[in-house]
Amino acid sequence: MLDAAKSQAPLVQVRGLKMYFPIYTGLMRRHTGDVKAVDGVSFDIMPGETLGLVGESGCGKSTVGRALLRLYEITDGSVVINGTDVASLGPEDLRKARPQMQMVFQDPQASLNPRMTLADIIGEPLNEHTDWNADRKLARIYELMDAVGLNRRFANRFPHEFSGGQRQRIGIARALALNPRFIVCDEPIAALDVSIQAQVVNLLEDLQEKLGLTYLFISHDLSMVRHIADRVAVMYLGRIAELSPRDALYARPLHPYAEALLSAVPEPDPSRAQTRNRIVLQGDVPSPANPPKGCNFCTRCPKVMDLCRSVKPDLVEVEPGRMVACHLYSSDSMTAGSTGATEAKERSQQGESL
Amino acid sequence: MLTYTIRRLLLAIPTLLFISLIIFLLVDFAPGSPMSQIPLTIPTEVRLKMIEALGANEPVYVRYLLWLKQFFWVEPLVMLDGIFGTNWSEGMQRIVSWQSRSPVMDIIWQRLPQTLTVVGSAYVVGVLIALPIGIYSAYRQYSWFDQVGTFFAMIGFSVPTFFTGVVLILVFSVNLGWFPSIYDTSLRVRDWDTFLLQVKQMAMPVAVLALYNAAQISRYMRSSMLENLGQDYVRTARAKGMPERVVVLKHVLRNSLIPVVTVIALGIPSIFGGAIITEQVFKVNGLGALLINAIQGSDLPMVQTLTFIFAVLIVLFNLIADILYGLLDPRIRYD
Amino acid sequence: MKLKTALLGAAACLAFAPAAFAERGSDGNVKILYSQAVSIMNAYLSGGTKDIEVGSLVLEPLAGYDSKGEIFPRLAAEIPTLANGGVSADQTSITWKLQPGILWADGTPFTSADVVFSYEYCTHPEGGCAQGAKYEGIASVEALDDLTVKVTFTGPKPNPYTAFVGATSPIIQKAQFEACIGAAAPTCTEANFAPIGTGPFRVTDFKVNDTVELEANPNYRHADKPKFATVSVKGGGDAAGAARAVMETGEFDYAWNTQINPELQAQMNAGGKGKFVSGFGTLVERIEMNMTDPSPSLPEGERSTTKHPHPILSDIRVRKALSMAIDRGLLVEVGYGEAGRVTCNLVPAPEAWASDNTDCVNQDMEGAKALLDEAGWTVGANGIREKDGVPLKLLYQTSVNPVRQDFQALVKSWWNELGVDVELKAVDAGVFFGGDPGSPDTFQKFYADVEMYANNFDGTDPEAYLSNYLCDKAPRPETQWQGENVNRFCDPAYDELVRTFAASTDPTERQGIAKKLNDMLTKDSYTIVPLVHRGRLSAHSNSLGGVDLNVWDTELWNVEDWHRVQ
Amino acid sequence: MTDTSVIEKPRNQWADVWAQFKTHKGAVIGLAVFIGLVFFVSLGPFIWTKDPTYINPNAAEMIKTRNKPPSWEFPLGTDQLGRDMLARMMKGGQVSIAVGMVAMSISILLGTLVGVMAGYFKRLDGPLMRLTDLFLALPLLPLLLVMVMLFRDPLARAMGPEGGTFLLIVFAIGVTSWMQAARIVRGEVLALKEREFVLAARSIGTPPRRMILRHILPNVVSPIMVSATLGIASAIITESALSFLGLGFPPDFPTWGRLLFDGVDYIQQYPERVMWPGIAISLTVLSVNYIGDGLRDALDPRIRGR
Amino acid sequence: MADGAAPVLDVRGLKTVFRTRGGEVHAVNSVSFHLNPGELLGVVGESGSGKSVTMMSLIGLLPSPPADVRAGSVMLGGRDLLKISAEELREVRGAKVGFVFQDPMTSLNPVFTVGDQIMEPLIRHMGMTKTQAKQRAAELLALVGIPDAAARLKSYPHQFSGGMRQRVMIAIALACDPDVLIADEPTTALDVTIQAQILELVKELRTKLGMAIVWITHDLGVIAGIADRVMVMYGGQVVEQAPVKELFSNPQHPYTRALLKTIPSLTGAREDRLQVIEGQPPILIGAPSACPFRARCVHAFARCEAENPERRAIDGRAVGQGHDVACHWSAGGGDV
Repeated sequence: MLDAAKSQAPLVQVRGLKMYFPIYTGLMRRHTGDVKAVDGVSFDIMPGETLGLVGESGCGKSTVGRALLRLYEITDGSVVINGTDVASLGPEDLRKARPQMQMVFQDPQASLNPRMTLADIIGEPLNEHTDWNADRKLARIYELMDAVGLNRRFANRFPHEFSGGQRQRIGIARALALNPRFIVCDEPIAALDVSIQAQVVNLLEDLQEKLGLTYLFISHDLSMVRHIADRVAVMYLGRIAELSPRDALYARPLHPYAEALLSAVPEPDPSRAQTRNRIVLQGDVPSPANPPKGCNFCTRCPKVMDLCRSVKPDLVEVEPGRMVACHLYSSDSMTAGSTGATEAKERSQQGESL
Repeated sequence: MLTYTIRRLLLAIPTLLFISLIIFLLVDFAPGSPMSQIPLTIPTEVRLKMIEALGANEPVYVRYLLWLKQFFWVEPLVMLDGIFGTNWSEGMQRIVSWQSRSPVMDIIWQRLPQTLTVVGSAYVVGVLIALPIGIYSAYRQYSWFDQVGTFFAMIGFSVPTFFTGVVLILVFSVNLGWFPSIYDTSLRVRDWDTFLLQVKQMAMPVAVLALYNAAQISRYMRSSMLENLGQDYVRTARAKGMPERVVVLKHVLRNSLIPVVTVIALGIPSIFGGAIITEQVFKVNGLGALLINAIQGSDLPMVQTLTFIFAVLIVLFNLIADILYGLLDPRIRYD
Repeated sequence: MKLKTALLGAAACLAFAPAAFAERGSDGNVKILYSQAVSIMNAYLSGGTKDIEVGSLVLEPLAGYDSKGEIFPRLAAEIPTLANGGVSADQTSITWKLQPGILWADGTPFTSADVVFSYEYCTHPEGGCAQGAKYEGIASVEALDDLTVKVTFTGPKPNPYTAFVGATSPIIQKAQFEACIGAAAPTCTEANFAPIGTGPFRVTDFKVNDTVELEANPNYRHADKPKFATVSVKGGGDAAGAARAVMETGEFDYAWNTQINPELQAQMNAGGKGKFVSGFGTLVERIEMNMTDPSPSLPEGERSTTKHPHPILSDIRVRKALSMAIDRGLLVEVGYGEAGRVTCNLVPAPEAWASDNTDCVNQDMEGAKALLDEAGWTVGANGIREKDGVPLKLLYQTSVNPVRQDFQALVKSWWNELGVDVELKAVDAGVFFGGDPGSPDTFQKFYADVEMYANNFDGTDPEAYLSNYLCDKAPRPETQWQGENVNRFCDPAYDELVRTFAASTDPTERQGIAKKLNDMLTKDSYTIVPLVHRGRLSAHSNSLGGVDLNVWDTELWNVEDWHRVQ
Repeated sequence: MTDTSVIEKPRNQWADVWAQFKTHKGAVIGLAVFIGLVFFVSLGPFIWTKDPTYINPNAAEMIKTRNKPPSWEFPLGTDQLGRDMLARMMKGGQVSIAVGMVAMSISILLGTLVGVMAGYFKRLDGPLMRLTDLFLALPLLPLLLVMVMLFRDPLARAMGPEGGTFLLIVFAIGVTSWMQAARIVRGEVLALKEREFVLAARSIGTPPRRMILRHILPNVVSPIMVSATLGIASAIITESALSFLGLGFPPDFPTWGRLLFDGVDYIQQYPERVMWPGIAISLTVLSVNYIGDGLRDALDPRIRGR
Repeated sequence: MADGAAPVLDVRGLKTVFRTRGGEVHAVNSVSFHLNPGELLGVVGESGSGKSVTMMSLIGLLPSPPADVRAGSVMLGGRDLLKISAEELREVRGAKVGFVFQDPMTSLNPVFTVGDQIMEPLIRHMGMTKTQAKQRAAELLALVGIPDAAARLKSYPHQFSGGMRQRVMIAIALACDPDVLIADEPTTALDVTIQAQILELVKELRTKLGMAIVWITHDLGVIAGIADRVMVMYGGQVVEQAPVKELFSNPQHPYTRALLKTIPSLTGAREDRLQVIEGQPPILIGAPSACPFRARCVHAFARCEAENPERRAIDGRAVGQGHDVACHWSAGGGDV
């Protein structure tokens, strides 16, 4: 699959994306700093691929998703989707570009206008971007409802009459209305019950297969990302720590943060849970307004080195298809740090045991 | 917090200057002349001369600039002179009322005490009544107490004060003879008897105004309490085994008071505005009576100065309310 | 409370004592209520009746008018007349002799220099004196000696009792006001609020537009007066509240100008704590007819000017019919009761000056209708009369005042009965009487067909009052809409007669001319339609003695004689 | 394919609101009273056809009908000029309720406009909120005087004296009372702007105008409704206070406020003269306030959900 | 009793009903369970399954109206908590039973310092003076792993991160050494790395303090790592109850079985398609007369519609003691 993807040009190309929220202080409201929600993020998404974006709350993953669709005015960087740089489009061009990129939101309750019926909600994109007559629109609405498994009888109901899972289906139908190529799924299952999550994820997968969609799947649920994503980017404090193919990442995480994150996920199997080797990180995530000087993770990293506290590591490809932003893997530190080798060994052992 | 305050104060300056200009133009634009209360027997030439002597025939911008200078330069100097016994302001023309030919600020200072005693204590009484009613109404939502409280609050909103005032006078002054119908501003509280007299003469105007204030504030208190009674931390407090008294009067009340206190602070400028109608009914002659008198007599310097002071107070108490919010709610810290 | 009882007791004891033993200040405190609050004590800077009257407790003129309208000396030793030589034979000067030994409240002697100063104070061009009219036509005021003042007029003056006569032109102390002359007048706040006077009281505390506290003047020229030791004057509120405070709750001893509806008067009389006193001066509530066209379709500057005569009211028959339709008796009953009388005259008093015109007393609806028919105004389809397609529609304005609004409603109903369509308008008094040339709602601008208000004249001589209706006194753009001839009445014969009036010095002849002028304005032309001769209605408590309502001068003219009765 | 002919009727959310509203006893009574009052003033004159401004031009007759207590001929008595109080109450009620409704509409319209603009467009927020502060700090009376002076004549010419004054008064009340609504709406809009469905609409490319009309406005309806009911009440009270200060309608033009003010002079002799308008004003304001109370509960999804 | 000791908490036949406009919602329907000393009982279920309401009903934390605890008994320390007075119940809350709630952001009072909030139950239940309480509060904060505890007593909740706040909540719950700690989804609102911290902390505290814990969650992973015994709830009822290993290795109820399958594993083989429980959770209006899971159950048959299954033991031990299930269908084969 990866090979197949490589032969094509990426559908989404993000380069050096920065999203700063300025802080003004003092008498004259001078610009004294920024909340660096996203601080230089680059990645590609191939057509038909699902890129998982994981990280803890506040790491900037949702901001990346929104910035990609120009829901925020980004501070710096480029976002090329299907050949157009979305980041620099004028308002009218942007409007025209919108149909090809859509979003599914986290909270199915909050993302639906409580005063509109289901048909209105799903039909809204059509009103905005087509000049179809009412019949044609209605036909399309029914088609979409069928596609996401909503009974046509519900067309005139209001969102509050639906359950969470059904609402998320409405949200998906709305996103599909204009035949987008790329959909950002911003924590689409976080607010759903366990038994419903699977329904929605399966639906997303079915749709991808049927329509050839490309997803950016943002989630904090690592097991679900493992299920749905082809490649996974792990974010920490506004930067990508590691970007690897799914199986490789889950089998053998390279970045210490990715490693800790994976080990923290509870295992729904009591026998395995008790034998598992957990890495419990100490302390909290620093404020994005005042990130550490060197590596963002240096304050909590169990393998921190002096270098980490002063120099920010770049995201570099250390193995084929695997990118990591960590000094443990840069050529000079590999030799400098004696711990590097042992760590690598430990990792491989762990990987084998799985 | 300090920079925030200073910043807000600095921002207030252009706002207030603009407000002062608007008020000046408005008042000047309004019909009526300072001569309207002069008997018709006084001939036209004399009227014109009087207007000239008042300076009321100068162009608007001249009068506005003069007023600006007087308000922002002369009056502060006069105040400093009053405090330190200096005489920097000697020979400077103060803002002079067209009606009484005396400095406007002196009259305002003279009026302030009675307005503060009557309208101010009505406000305090109103708040003191409103808070417990609001708290209990919310705690026992939809109980008969709540219903009755709501009903009285609604009555407080819906009956005009000139009506309640006259009814009170008829009942308590004319029929029962308990309270005087006319407020004696020259009464000095010296001993117990004069204190009683003062209380008696304040009773009715305070009651009328307090009813209105209490009605309003109790509604705020109630809805704020209701808002907080549903919060998670209330459940936590109960889970800790705290008695209901502590849960309601400590945990919920402290949180509910935050918005209410700011509402109360925002209402304080209205005290200085006086209560035009109530003051007229009971002849309290506070700042409200002063304003309405000045408006009726087209006493432009007085109207301008008074309304501008209200504007300053409104802006100031807006700021105070915001700062109070920050002080009371530890979550809010202005940088 | 206790104090009051004690004082009452003291007063009771005194009542048995011989009058000569009655001491100054023996009756304690008297409380007076003015529904309009006092803003200044210096009559020269205000002109407001309330200010002048309360000021008269402190400041006195040389002579005043008593309740019968007769002049009597105050600070003067006697009234100068032609007979006693005080007035020069050619009537160009008057010489006042001052009472010797009079002291100001601060103990300094009162002299003719103070009188001369008062003249200078008020006539200073920058002073903005409100009583300038009192000193009109005066060439000079000189002090011949300490106790003699001579006023020289620019020409013969049939009525020389203007300057220094009546509460509107009191004598102020030169020493106190010397620095306050001209432009400096308003800066002397202290002097304006607490002038040093020769009157029965002196100010102890003055709160602008609120209260005035006074105490007996220790240097007052009558050793046993005033009877009251202190006076409290409270201001503010409304007439009904003021009346109530005297008549029903008994909180006050005297309430000024308690003009309330007759039913309420009756109700309050039943309160039993006080009584109303009324007196009739020269105040007449009237309807003024606009002789010019106020139509808004005219360009600004030509509205209500003599360029365009009124399309309807120019016809005297219409004006007369409108007057005939009014039942003045009912108006009095509804609006004023005791405090009003039917009148058909502009000058209703003093008796010697008033015309005996009574033709308007009875309503004559049929006559009025006939008159309109005769004038060509025929009843149209909807009951409204019209002529040449023009409906008979009038805009009727007045100031905001409950009685006036009742009058408007009543008059409207009568005129409707006549077939006249009436639109009513009430303007805030401050705007209506404000004289602001920028406002369309002043009574002088008269952007209406008819308007109603009351006016009177000062003193007892109507010359100046009647001179208001000269052609050139019409308000118009050139005069900044100032002028008293609001009807734009213009009759050369009237102007001529006014000139004769001014030249005449014989009292009887003058009275005849005044009556003639009055009739020309009223029953001959119906330019002015008098409705009610309004009296002054004040209230005093039963325990206040000595009240003698004076409509020719200040109501407090004899306050030094007021006393407590049992 | 499912048969599309059986598509359900939308279960109108207003039905839910009504269902919740019905559980609020005070609000239901308030609504009934308010509707009753509206019927009284609007349909009443067709049943009780006496002219509210009719004064018997025959003086002798008029004297006899002055200040009558309630009777069959005059169910609410007569005033000092013999005018029928019942007819005056109806006529006055028409004006008062109309003033309340129209002034409220103006103030809500203005408040919503300013609030939405300030909340939605960040650049307008500062200036518009300063404008709101300015209006809050402005003295009401001189403002009203100026408006009356400037606009009464032109309006009276265009719409007749009563219509002109009506327009002027409602406009004056509306223009001086929108600030509270603006602040509330702004706060709501600021919160709404952060809601995901607004983001969703933006991701579709909805332009601001449609965004406001379709997504923002329908969702600020509930605070607007509540301040609207309070607005009616305060406009009626303000009109009566204006009458007290002599700035209201032409004097022969009855409104409840004016009737009350006129009646105060006669309160001792004929207490019913103040009672009728007093009760009418209080009832209206009371009922409208209760309706607002009920609406607040009914429109609050948290309460409605229970 | 299997472990020889009497249970600290014994709940029998608990019924809680909410009165709403739409009718009576039977949120908790005849729930019985017990808690042994030192045991950690995991309660699993989706939102609306009645797990939180059950626990809140125990100690009278539900607002009444609309809630109404209808029937049952809750024995704690020899007393039936449903029978004692409100005042006595308050003495139990916070002292004998500690509570930790889901959202640490809103569960702490924002305007009081953390110290105040910890000291409150100490002063009320333990009769401590302010000084004593302060000292103890600092100890508690240190116990839950907050560095520089004494100084942080003066901080306000908003000055703590989410994980720290949950530690504070735990400190409050532990303040009076309760016999039972009820933790209502205490880690749901937290990030995984923070969740791991809290789980470590609880494990540590358990060994240190030895109290019995009821741990409510919807996350089977958390349960697997921490619980001794698990109770699965669905539609206001207990559908299965078993020791943790038994439950994961031998689930009996169709719901439990489906639930375990729907969760994608982090480690095991990756399935192409997730298992799905079709349909929606039930609406609990009206008295329950049928199995609440019937509509979504792949094994449902006529009896499920007609009769609400009783809990039955499947390993020979009494209901509640070993492994029991409430289902008409048997994993072994067909109807029972």
